[in-house]
Amino acid sequence: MTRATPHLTYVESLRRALAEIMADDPRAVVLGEDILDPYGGAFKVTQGLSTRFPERVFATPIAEASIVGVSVGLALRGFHPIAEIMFGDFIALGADQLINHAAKYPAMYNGAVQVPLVVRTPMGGGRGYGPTHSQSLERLFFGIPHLKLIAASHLHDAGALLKLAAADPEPVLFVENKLLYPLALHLSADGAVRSFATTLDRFGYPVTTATNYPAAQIPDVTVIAYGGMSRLVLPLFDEFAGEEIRVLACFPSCISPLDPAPLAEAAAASGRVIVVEESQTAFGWGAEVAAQLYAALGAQLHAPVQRLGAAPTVIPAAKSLEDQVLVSTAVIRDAVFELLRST
Amino acid sequence: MTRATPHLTYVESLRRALAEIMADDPRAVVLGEDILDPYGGAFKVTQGLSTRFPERVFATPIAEASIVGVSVGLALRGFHPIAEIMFGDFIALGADQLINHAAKYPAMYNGAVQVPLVVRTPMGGGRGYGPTHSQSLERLFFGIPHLKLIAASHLHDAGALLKLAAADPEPVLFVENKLLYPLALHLSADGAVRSFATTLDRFGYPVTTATNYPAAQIPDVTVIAYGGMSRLVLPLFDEFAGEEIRVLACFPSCISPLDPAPLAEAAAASGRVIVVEESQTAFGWGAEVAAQLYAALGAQLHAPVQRLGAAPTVIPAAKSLEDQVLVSTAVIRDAVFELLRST
Amino acid sequence: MEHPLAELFYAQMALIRRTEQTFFDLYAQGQIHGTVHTSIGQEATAVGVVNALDRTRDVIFSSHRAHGHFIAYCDDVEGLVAELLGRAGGVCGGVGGTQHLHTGNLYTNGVQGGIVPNAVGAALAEKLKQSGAIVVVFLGDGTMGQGVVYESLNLASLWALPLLFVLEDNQYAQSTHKQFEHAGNLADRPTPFQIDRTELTADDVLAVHDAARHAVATVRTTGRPYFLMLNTYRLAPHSKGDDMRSEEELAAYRARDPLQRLAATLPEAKRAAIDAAIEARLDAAVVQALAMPPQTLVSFRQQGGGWQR
Amino acid sequence: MEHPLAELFYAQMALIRRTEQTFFDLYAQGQIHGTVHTSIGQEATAVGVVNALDRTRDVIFSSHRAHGHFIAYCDDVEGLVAELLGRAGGVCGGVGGTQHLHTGNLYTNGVQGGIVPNAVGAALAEKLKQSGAIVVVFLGDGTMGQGVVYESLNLASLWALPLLFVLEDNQYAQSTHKQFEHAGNLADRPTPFQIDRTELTADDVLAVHDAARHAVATVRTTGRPYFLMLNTYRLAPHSKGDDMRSEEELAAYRARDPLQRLAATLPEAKRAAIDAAIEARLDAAVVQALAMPPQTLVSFRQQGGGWQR
Ligand SMILES: Cc1ncc(C[n+]2csc(CCOP(=O)(O)OP(=O)(O)O)c2C)c(N)n1
Ligand SMILES: Cc1ncc(C[n+]2csc(CCOP(=O)(O)OP(=O)(O)O)c2C)c(N)n1
Ligand SMILES: [Mg+2]
Ligand SMILES: [Mg+2]
Repeated sequence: MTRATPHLTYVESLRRALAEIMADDPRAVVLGEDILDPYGGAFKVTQGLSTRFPERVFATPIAEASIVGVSVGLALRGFHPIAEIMFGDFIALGADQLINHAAKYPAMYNGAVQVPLVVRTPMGGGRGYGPTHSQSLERLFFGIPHLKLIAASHLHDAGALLKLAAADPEPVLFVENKLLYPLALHLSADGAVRSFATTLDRFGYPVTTATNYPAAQIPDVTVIAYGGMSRLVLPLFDEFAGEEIRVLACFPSCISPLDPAPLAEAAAASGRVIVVEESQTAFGWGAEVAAQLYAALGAQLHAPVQRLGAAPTVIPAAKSLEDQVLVSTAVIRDAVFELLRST
Repeated sequence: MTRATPHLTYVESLRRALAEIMADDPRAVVLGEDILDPYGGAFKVTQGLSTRFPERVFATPIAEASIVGVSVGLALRGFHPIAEIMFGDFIALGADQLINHAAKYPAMYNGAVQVPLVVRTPMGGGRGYGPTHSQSLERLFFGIPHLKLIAASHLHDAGALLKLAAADPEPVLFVENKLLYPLALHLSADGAVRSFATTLDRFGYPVTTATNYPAAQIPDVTVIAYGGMSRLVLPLFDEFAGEEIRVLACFPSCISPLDPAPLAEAAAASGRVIVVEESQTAFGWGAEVAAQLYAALGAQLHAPVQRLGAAPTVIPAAKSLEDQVLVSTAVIRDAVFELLRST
Repeated sequence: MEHPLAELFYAQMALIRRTEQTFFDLYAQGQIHGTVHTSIGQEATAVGVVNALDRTRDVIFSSHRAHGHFIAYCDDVEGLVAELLGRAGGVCGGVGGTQHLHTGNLYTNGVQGGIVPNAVGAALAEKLKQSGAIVVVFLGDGTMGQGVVYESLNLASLWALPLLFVLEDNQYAQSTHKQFEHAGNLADRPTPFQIDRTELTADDVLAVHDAARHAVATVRTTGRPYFLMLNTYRLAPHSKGDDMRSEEELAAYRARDPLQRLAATLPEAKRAAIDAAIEARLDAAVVQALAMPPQTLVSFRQQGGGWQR
Repeated sequence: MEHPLAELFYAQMALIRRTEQTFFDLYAQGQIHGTVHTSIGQEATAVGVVNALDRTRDVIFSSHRAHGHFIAYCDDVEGLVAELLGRAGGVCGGVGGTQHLHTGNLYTNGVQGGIVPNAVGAALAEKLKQSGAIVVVFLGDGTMGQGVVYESLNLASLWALPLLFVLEDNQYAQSTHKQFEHAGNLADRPTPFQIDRTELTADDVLAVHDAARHAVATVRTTGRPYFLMLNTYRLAPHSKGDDMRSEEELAAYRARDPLQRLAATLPEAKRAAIDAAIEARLDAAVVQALAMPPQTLVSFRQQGGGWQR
């Protein structure tokens, strides 16, 4: 296990995990664009790796379909590739390989092969990179059979999660978040986080629950979200504690397929649910969460599930626009107040 | 307008519409694999077109990314391309072009350009083509901003719908269905269809409502579905009429973005909703529909929205398996009975 | 003079031919659900190349027209027939069907071009394992339209991978002649990636085999990719009945049928005996497969499509 | 002897250089949100090629490193500065930013390779319109890794389209030298598609311009594609500060700076006057842009991002 201390950053946690995976597993292979030292990758997650494991770290041409496709071939033939797609926006170029190759071979060959690969990629906006470098395109792969989507928030031990993904016999799209990289992981009841718990979903992936009130109390509102949204939700803890609003935040890490049970439990606690995702809400992650929660909880929900996300348009480069198109702490705060006012 | 008679088949309706679009609009251009006469396309939708308009119909190499990408360039420069992707499964190869090019240019250039293209493609299983030729991958594009997904059922005037799509200033993914091609369109109250009505959603696309009971009565159950699912839903009309179960079927054609209002109205009529889609239900079209209906109708729903679709795995080639993995009339029938029993 | 390999190759080629014809028959009878792409007329490429491989370790990737590669590789017509008939006893339990086959080190998929980077990855795997194995990827003239093929040519050469590209150029992609899909000569495409190539007409399986042995040896000894372009012709429709080519053109190629050409070098009796054995084997394979239960969802879920709702 | 175009080209190149440097300054000051890819050292390719075009009708596609192409094409530094500063008055209202620019017949996008089939489509459009226009697509050495580029080479040649590919080979893709991304010589890549090419070192803008004029004339008269490979070098980091190249290597290329080379052919006074005018213009552009209101969601919704919830 990665020993995560509260001071380890998200990027450092991932970086160490990669090195440990490579050290422990001689079949692990890492590939991607610009990942060799001294550069060490656009977001530095692979830094140091090519120096330590020069024979198993490959810089690739700019050819995302092949980065995924080569990984599929490696995985079919006994290796455990971990590929990096420099920006998550470019995963669309690997969609055919993920959907029609990686996720198809095991089932269509009736179980005779496995494709244990991980494709890591940073998603998300907020850095002013504009319309083609800021999206959260994991949405393309929600619900694709036999493909797992794992998203690391900074309430998860990101490195440990990457190790779980690397040990998964199914192909995994591992979603990182650009704005989380420099943040320290937050893995315990600490500061405004008054209780912190991790359970495993039925796929064996952690679901983190954090509250801004002592464990025994009942929450006023449940915020369900994943990945980079932890950056927006956590700042509300302190503020709401001051106003005596009890918030329960629930962050699953396996976002597709989705085990609704832990989410339903978190939702039932308050009966008031806000789902936050970075991409546009229409047909997003929150749609499935909401549909599942309604089916599971029915009248236990005091109000319709609120879904928050980006406005249904491109993510502009200009900061003034980007801030407004993307969901923010302020938007979540308003939604909480509104929900409490109305119920 | 295409003059659809009850005897026109789905494929013939589309074929005529294509010819009429080409005849009316000198900027219309058609491109795709194997579309030239005498072959006329794998599913014959383009048959006759290259003979009549040889200078504006282009057979392409096997290069789906470029088929979409070339269409984007044509559209940017004033043409109205209608591209064919031979099987919908291969649209994953065009995902980057659809998402990061076609749907991005107008908004990211702040409205200075338009990309009025249509990508037509047949989706769906039931023909034993196996895991890579049977999917309903329109799901990848649900909720992608500035991209419209239009699905023709055989309760729609397929050709008229294609013309609407071709006149849309936004890029459109036009979803056809392999098993509908030979079916006669069903465009009026006729046979088991006792009432038939078409309204327009707020995007100007038709929403068809058909019932197996006289218009004045109240339905027992509302089935909301799109595209190829009309083939499965219609056979239930007769059968249920015999059992005095009143079914209201609602088929929108603009499936993303989604105007929930007409669906909510159809759902409110019975308070019992079954959503059917051909792809897997998880994170599917029905998730958004369900989330919207709950939010709109709340306690007016007598039961949780039932979502029916494919099992979460590949679509097998063997008929014995394919029949069971895909949703069927039998599955819908059972769901209706179960819903009526439980409420 | 009978070539020492003639009998073996004839037996394989005739088996492929008759199996493909059997599929057409079964399709016509409504026993095969879906589609079928046969390699009738192209048997020399499959047999010539696959017999140049080391079946104990080499790896094969192919796509929609792979029955010939499959049979030449593993001879398992029984498993193949059962697969196309959707039986539990098919090589992929009936899940894959004609386009999605796997057995041993052979993998096929139905998206044109998509297997090529998979083959690159497999070649990298064998190189890392230092297994001495090579990887062969079969692709068609039409498939040379896909960009990912060029990404793969580049990678295979850049990383010096033991990968043999075999282009089965049968002049057509579905209904479209290559002159309407390609600029220039396909044989030149690998050149700027510094991949050597041989081009030859694939009427004579023994010549194909020689060229393939040379290509395989080159890949194995240099550890670098190689490109073998085989000019062939499909004598049957693309899939089920969709043939737009002129009777004249077909007749010209029928006269050059590689199976007949090889048959002519064998004594009639030998040939007849082989043919008879194939008939008997195929009849039995069909009877046996039809007697098998269709694949069930339960066993598919247990084996390949396991899912938790 | 002063070349008749030297003054004009110097003015354009110096304007590009100083604009790019201004962006670095603004970035350092925290005024530019996001990233910026500058073309410092590559000004000769933009100016040499774009001036060979007919600005009234020809079409340009480019990608992330397009400021030079943009300025050479339309001279609108004010619109560009405002764009990078996210102002409503930017050429794309601040929505696109550095990588996503459009003005007149120029289009850029930030996904490497993706614009190339768009350029093919645009060339087909101009051909169908019989406009006599040609299309130019700029791409980098790294971008030659994308398969869609080869699909496009094939289509442009197969369909005989008026498309000029300009490869700005600055040897690097981000941090990676082309020897780690490419097998063989990139100049050979178009050959099997039957596309002719010229390769030259792009230190001398006048030589680039001559080659570009020849290339443009060839495309315009033959109606067929052409490939111009320009060996250039970027003297600044890939984007903001990520430079791993040796000081030695950089120094060698600084000594060959195309801007200095051209400057040396001009009288000092002329040059100084041009430089001074550029400084004044840029200062004003920055002041003016900073005084503009940032783009608002309301106007973005009305113009480009209109949506209905
Ligand atoms: C990505 C993709 N596009 C289109 C198809 C449909 N398709 C199946 S086979 C075929 C023609 C392939 O031609 P070629 O590569 O020459 O192989 P051949 O059929 O001649 O053996 C096409 C277009 C496909 N399977 N995959
Ligand atoms: C599809 C895609 N993959 C990766 C990137 C990230 N990226 C931006 S620029 C760049 C290098 C491009 O190199 P080259 O084509 O040589 O152009 P240069 O930067 O040298 O001008 C990369 C990898 C991208 N923008 N798009
Ligand atoms: Mg072919
Ligand atoms: Mg470069």
